Amino acid sequence: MRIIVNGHECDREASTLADLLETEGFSPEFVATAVNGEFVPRDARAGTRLNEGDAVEVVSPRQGG
Amino acid sequence: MRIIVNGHECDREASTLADLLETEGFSPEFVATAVNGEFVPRDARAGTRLNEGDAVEVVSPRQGG
Amino acid sequence: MRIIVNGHECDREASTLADLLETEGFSPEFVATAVNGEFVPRDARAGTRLNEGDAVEVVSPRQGG
Amino acid sequence: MRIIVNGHECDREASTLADLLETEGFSPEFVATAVNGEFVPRDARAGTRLNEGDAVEVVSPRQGG
Amino acid sequence: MVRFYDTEVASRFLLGTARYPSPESLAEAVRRSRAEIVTVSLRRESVGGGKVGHAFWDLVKDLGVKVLPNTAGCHTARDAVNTARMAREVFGTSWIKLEVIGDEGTLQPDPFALVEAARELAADGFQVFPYTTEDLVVAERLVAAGCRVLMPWGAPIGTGRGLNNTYGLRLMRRHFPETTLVVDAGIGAPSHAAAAMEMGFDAILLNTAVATASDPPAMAEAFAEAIRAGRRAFEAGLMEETDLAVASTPVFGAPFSPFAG
Amino acid sequence: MVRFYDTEVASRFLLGTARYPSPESLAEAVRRSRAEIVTVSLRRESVGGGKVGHAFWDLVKDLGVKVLPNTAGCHTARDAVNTARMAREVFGTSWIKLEVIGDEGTLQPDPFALVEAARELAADGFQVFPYTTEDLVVAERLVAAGCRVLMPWGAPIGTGRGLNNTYGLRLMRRHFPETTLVVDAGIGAPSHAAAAMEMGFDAILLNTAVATASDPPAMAEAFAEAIRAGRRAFEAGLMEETDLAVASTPVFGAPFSPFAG
Amino acid sequence: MVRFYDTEVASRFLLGTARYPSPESLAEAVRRSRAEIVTVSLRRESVGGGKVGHAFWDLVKDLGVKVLPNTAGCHTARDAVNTARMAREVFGTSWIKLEVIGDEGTLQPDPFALVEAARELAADGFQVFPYTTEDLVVAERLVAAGCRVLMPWGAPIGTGRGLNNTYGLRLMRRHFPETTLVVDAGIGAPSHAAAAMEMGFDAILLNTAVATASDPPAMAEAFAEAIRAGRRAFEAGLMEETDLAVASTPVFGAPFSPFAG
Amino acid sequence: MVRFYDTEVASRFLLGTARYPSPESLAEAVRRSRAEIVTVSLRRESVGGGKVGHAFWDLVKDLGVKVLPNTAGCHTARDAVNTARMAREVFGTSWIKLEVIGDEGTLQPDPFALVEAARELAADGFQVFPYTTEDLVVAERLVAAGCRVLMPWGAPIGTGRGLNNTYGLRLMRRHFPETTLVVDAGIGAPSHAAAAMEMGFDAILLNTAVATASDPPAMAEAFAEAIRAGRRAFEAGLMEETDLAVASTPVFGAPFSPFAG
Repeated sequence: MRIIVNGHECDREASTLADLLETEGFSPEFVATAVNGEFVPRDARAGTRLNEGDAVEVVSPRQGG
Repeated sequence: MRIIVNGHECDREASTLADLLETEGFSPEFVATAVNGEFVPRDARAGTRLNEGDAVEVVSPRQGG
Repeated sequence: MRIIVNGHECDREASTLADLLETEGFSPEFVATAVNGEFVPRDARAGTRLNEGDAVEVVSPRQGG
Repeated sequence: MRIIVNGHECDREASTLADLLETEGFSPEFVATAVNGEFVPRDARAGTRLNEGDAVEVVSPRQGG
Repeated sequence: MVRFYDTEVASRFLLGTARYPSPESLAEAVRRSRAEIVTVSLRRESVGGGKVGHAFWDLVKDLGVKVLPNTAGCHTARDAVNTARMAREVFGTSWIKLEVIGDEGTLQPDPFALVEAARELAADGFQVFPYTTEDLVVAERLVAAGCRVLMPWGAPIGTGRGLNNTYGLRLMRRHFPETTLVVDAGIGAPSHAAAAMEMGFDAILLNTAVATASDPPAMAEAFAEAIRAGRRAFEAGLMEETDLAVASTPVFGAPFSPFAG
Repeated sequence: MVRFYDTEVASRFLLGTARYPSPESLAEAVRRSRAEIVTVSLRRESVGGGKVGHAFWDLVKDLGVKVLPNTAGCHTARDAVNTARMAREVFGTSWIKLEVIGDEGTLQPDPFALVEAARELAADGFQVFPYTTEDLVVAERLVAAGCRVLMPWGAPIGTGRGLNNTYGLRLMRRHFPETTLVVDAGIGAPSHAAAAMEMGFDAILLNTAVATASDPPAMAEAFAEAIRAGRRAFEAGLMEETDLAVASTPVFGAPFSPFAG
Repeated sequence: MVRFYDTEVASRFLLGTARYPSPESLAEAVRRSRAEIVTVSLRRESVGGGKVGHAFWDLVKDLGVKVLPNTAGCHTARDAVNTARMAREVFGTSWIKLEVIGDEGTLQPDPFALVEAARELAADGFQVFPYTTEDLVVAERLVAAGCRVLMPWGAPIGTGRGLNNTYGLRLMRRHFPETTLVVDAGIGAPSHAAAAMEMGFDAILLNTAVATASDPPAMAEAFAEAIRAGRRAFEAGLMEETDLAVASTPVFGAPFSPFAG
Repeated sequence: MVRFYDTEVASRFLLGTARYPSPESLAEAVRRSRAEIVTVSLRRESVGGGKVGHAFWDLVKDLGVKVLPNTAGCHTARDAVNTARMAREVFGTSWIKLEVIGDEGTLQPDPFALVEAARELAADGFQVFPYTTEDLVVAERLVAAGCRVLMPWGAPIGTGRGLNNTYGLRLMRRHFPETTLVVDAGIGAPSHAAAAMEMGFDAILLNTAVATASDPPAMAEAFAEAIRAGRRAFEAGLMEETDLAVASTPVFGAPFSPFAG
């Protein structure tokens, strides 16, 4: 299934957002997530199914001004 | 019938905006009008009935910056 | 003998600058002096004769910017 | 005889400032002159003898701000 | 020539008609300003009246200039839009100087109501001259709404402070190379107007600095000259500012120099 | 009219003649500036020569303007005095723009040598136009030396920075209400010249900003207009600057106002 | 103490964490700034990752300061709102520095999207620190949306130009006497920060001027001192500026004076 | 450390002792300023006196600071020289702040008398601290006369206008890289002092801005902090000012960006 992760188009089988984080090796407690522009809280990741063409954001803390 | 003309509350019998201009002695071709905040074009004045409490504006050219 | 002390014209008998300081009650060690616009060092005061019309300055420390 | 004309050292035989202007081809009425830093008026040129090492200035109108 | 929508005029000076000591003074100031466009307003007619407005309107018509009606004093988009419609009928022009005041202390425009009113008026066939700030995003919205003229303030109306934020105005000119930009309000002296024109602004609109001068007609002429001067200088290519001095008179050949030459 | 010693002229713009792209450009710039006084200098004539100076001098004479010779490039009172004497003979005028440079980086005048040279030249019958700073004490010495004209800098020569110390210039104008004060040097744009005139200065002398413009004759005209504008504004009484806004269009009688009127 | 919503801190200096030469330099700069609040952001985590963000987050936690996450780089209200929600989850704070960029050249805020996002976030329980301009009407909308802190720019981000429109900032302080006002962005030197504090602003937020200094930790300390100085001066009552000189040393009793005393 | 002739001190803040509401206020202000040098003057002693001067002198001695006597109020070189000699005897120091006033309105120094007095005093063994303008030629003469410290004004004494001619001061710093330069007079706010230090000036001398503040001791501390801040910033390498914005938060990896990263 083709999805977009942080702007990269790729082919993944993860059925939920939680699966994706795990298979991609993101540490769930250090990142925040959004799907198709909408924030997905930590506890909703497992219940968030991914579909063809979904755009997923996985972000973590960085320097800022 | 109580209406408001240029902010002054007054008692008039004019049934239309055109009547009001005439009875008040405004020169119709030198003024522009509005009722209850909405512009009333010259040719709609005769057809514009005035009702209790209507707020009428009658304006003419002045200095401006 | 008429002399000028700090801009005040007055009549004094002091024959030297040292005498003047003493008779006027200035504390010699806390003031500096000039006669007719020229500085007179402490040790020259006794040897400085005063003449009719001399202008004497007696100054001491003050606030300054 | 070595003299300096407008900063150039050169060897000339002119005995007076007037001679120098003529032999050098300067138009006397369009220039002003000085010798050793001092202005020499037009009518004093003929009477101004030149000596070894004299510095002569010959100037004319130019653009200025 | 400077373009305001489909109209081109020679004069880059737009003059206000308020606050003059007398109608004669106003008329003479307009003449000496050589302005081709003056701003006017609408005010409530006195009962039994029509005379006051009538007299002023005749005076303006005699001046043979175009009028740019304003919506001065409006605080909402709705009032501004309806005032504009009344102005179009009375003055017979679709030009409107759109003012929607958002703050009483500075008389600064309300960017939200301004953009809303500009959209509505443009859709209704008006040619809108919005009085705005140097805010680039607000300006972009106004252009998107259909404005082909923008009128950023120099400083708050009537303060005479001149160009309060030259940096912002410079960026605005750079950002909108094609739009007609008029510096409106806050100009207090001819040197302020000239400075704005030297930056490449297309025109200047002012009122108070002329009307409240000791001699309004003379001040109008002074501004006219300064605006022409600034525009001419812009076109003639201003020198670059430098930090250290450069002699104007040639250095070479100076009398008494120790060097040959 | 503005007075320079016993001469009165109508134009308040004195123009320099150096750094123009061509003699034609210079001539045209002088014409469009309407200047009645131009500055010139003396430089060493090339051997076998007289031609260069001759040609330039003819060009200037054809312009039908007064010349103000300068002592540019002099670093001592003695050189300046002797240059002035040579200038008087060649140009046939007792006017002299007295420049004695004291620092190479800023080309600022040497106040000590300036005052000394001014004294000597005044005593010798010259009418001295000293190029000075805004220093009031130096200016007082120059007046005491006999100067009836003072020419404070706006900014260092050729920088085009404009009025570097408006506060100091304002105080100078206030301090010398009767002396003819000319802002000389540093002016880069017509708005700078207008600002100086609005402060009440009597005239402007500049060169680089015109000569190095892309179009010198047009820039000369722009400065002429700005100088007239600034003077006219000074005479017409400029408005006072205020901190808070004041409506120009009458507030009373605004349509849709909740208040009667 | 200065109040940010229901939190009071002693330091009036908020420091950004970006653009430092090294993490050590950042940590040392924060220490010497004595800042109690630093700004941070969210960026995309690299696949297989979590390490980069992890390391930075640990570094910040070790500093023992509060974090103010920003929405830098967002151009729409929707992106800003969702970034804010992600930030709240990761950083565990409801504070958000709301940035919605409206123009690439100046990085100026988009007032329309800014107000929209502020409304939505305030309704969602955020404590919003909006990065805005000196526009009073936009500021009023932000306050109406629930903002208790406003962060007007000094000048565009990263320019170091200082206070670009001191007049506008002064009016803003006067207009919002009760709101916590932080000058954010454009500050290039401690003197700029001190000037803002002398005007009565509550705090300063900056990043580039410290991070890109030759010695960031020393510059952080310099800004900390200047901000304290400016605040202290504001509280100690600054003298009034005058136009003419006033002797500090007593005039009376000067030696050699012709007058008695 | 900053060097004044053969003396080095840590504090770059020199404080005046005049115009305080009370001796206690003065003493506390000096303490909180951490100044190591204060300026004092000589005034005529009242007949039968010695008490007033005595008391003040004791107060200053208790402060444990160095004194820099001034020649305030002198209008001629002769008066200044003799006042300096009296000061040396009473205060037991060869330091002298040399003031020779040339104009009553601005209290500006008389450059001619100043240089003359400086020569005479230097020859007589004084270490002269001349109060001067930003004039480079006058400054050169003072250095030639033996001055190793120069004290250019920021603005006229007591005006609090700050740095009236930053361009001139910047050139002066560049022109005298080795001389100890102290900005003296006209400083009205800590931000002014910080700005001068950021330019690389060595120290600040002021009086009125502290003494006439609502809370002089607090203002003294504010200036002390600002002066340290400005110096520290100068040493830490200030960023370059730019014209267009530069994001501080990294642009790469922004959430919701259409670009990969």
